[in-house]
Amino acid sequence: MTIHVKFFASLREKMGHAELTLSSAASAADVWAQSTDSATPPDNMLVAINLEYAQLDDAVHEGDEVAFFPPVTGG
Amino acid sequence: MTIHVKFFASLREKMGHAELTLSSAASAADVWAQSTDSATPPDNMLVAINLEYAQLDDAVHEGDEVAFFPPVTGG
Amino acid sequence: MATRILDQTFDPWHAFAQHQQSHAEANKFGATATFVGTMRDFNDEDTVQSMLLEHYPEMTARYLEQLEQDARQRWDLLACLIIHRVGDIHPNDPIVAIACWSAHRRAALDACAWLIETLKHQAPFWKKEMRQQGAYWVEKNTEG
Amino acid sequence: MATRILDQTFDPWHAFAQHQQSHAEANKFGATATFVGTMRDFNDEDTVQSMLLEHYPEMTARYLEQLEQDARQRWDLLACLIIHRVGDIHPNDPIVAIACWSAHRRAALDACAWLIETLKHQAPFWKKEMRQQGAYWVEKNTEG
Repeated sequence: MTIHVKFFASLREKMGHAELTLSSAASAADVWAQSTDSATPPDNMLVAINLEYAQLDDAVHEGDEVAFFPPVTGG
Repeated sequence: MTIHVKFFASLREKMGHAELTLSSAASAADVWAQSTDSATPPDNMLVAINLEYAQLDDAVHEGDEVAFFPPVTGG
Repeated sequence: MATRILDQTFDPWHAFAQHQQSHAEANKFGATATFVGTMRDFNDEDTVQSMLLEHYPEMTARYLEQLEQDARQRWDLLACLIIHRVGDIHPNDPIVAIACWSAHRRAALDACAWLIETLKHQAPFWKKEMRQQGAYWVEKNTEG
Repeated sequence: MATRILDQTFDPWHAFAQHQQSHAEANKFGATATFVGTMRDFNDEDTVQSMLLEHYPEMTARYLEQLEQDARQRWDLLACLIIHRVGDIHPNDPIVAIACWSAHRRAALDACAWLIETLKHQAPFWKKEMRQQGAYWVEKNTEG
């Protein structure tokens, strides 16, 4: 099983890298915990699974792309 | 005393002229009556005195310009 | 005041670009909202070949200025442009063009929507449509 | 779909004019509403020298298309254009440009206002401002 993990903007800078790969994970929360050594996620953090907004407790599956990022500020 | 009277759009066409001058009038209604041989004013007719929207029973004075026109449809 | 009544066709996008360059304080405006009303070739399911736009020159000019003033009083605008055609108009010709520049989006968007709505209901312009079935004075505003 | 993500500066007025010529059914559209968001040289009373706009390429592209689809479902639009910058942006550069073409004014105005509001709250873009006091990630949307 491979899970692709991405970080954007201030979270990317804080993590020190934009991407990593996990070999197994049950939920987005689990992905976060494994990727950050169980850091507390920022209050306003957003999560996307396969390019759609998702919740931390949503399940992840083989091949999924899970992204973490701060509130969006385009426009 | 001179009152300048103007008609616009369909009212101008119905009257057959765009302007006329009256030598005396008490109100916009009076201006209308004198200008049209006391025709009944159209329900939706608008009145302006000196370039400002007005009511038929508003008074008119020496030198005033009184205009009658249908609902506006710009834009 | 940036209000214009034109008897010749014009390019609204060019007018907006030009006005922005010369009037909107550079680096201060963050939002621009515009509206352009264009002549269509049909109305009430009848074909319209052309249109004659009549106005009351002194009152119309004064009214457009009043509209701009009112908008500037209600919203914090950095610049504002109102252009309206009169005379012979053909399908695809712009009839009215409005642009509002402001620091933040709400002011520009709200002022622009208010201006076109108020202009339609108050500014002395009258449309005579040359339809297939004959000339026809429009006497009612569409509700949007 | 008429959505574009650009890493170079662009002229929104030129883009609107061009898109109108090639996409809005001539003689059918009576109303065009546009919004342009432009970079200002100040924010929170600090001077901003430039800005870096980051995005999530696949998700952002998909989101802009989704926004256009949603707008077309809610309103009767004849054409729609959404352009958003990414990368290095300088004061006075346009950041976002939205245009909606419709037969009647309400649809174009409402869709345009809805698109910029929804884009700001949902599309994955992030602004990093290079301020006098250092680089600063914007993490809150202005309320208009």
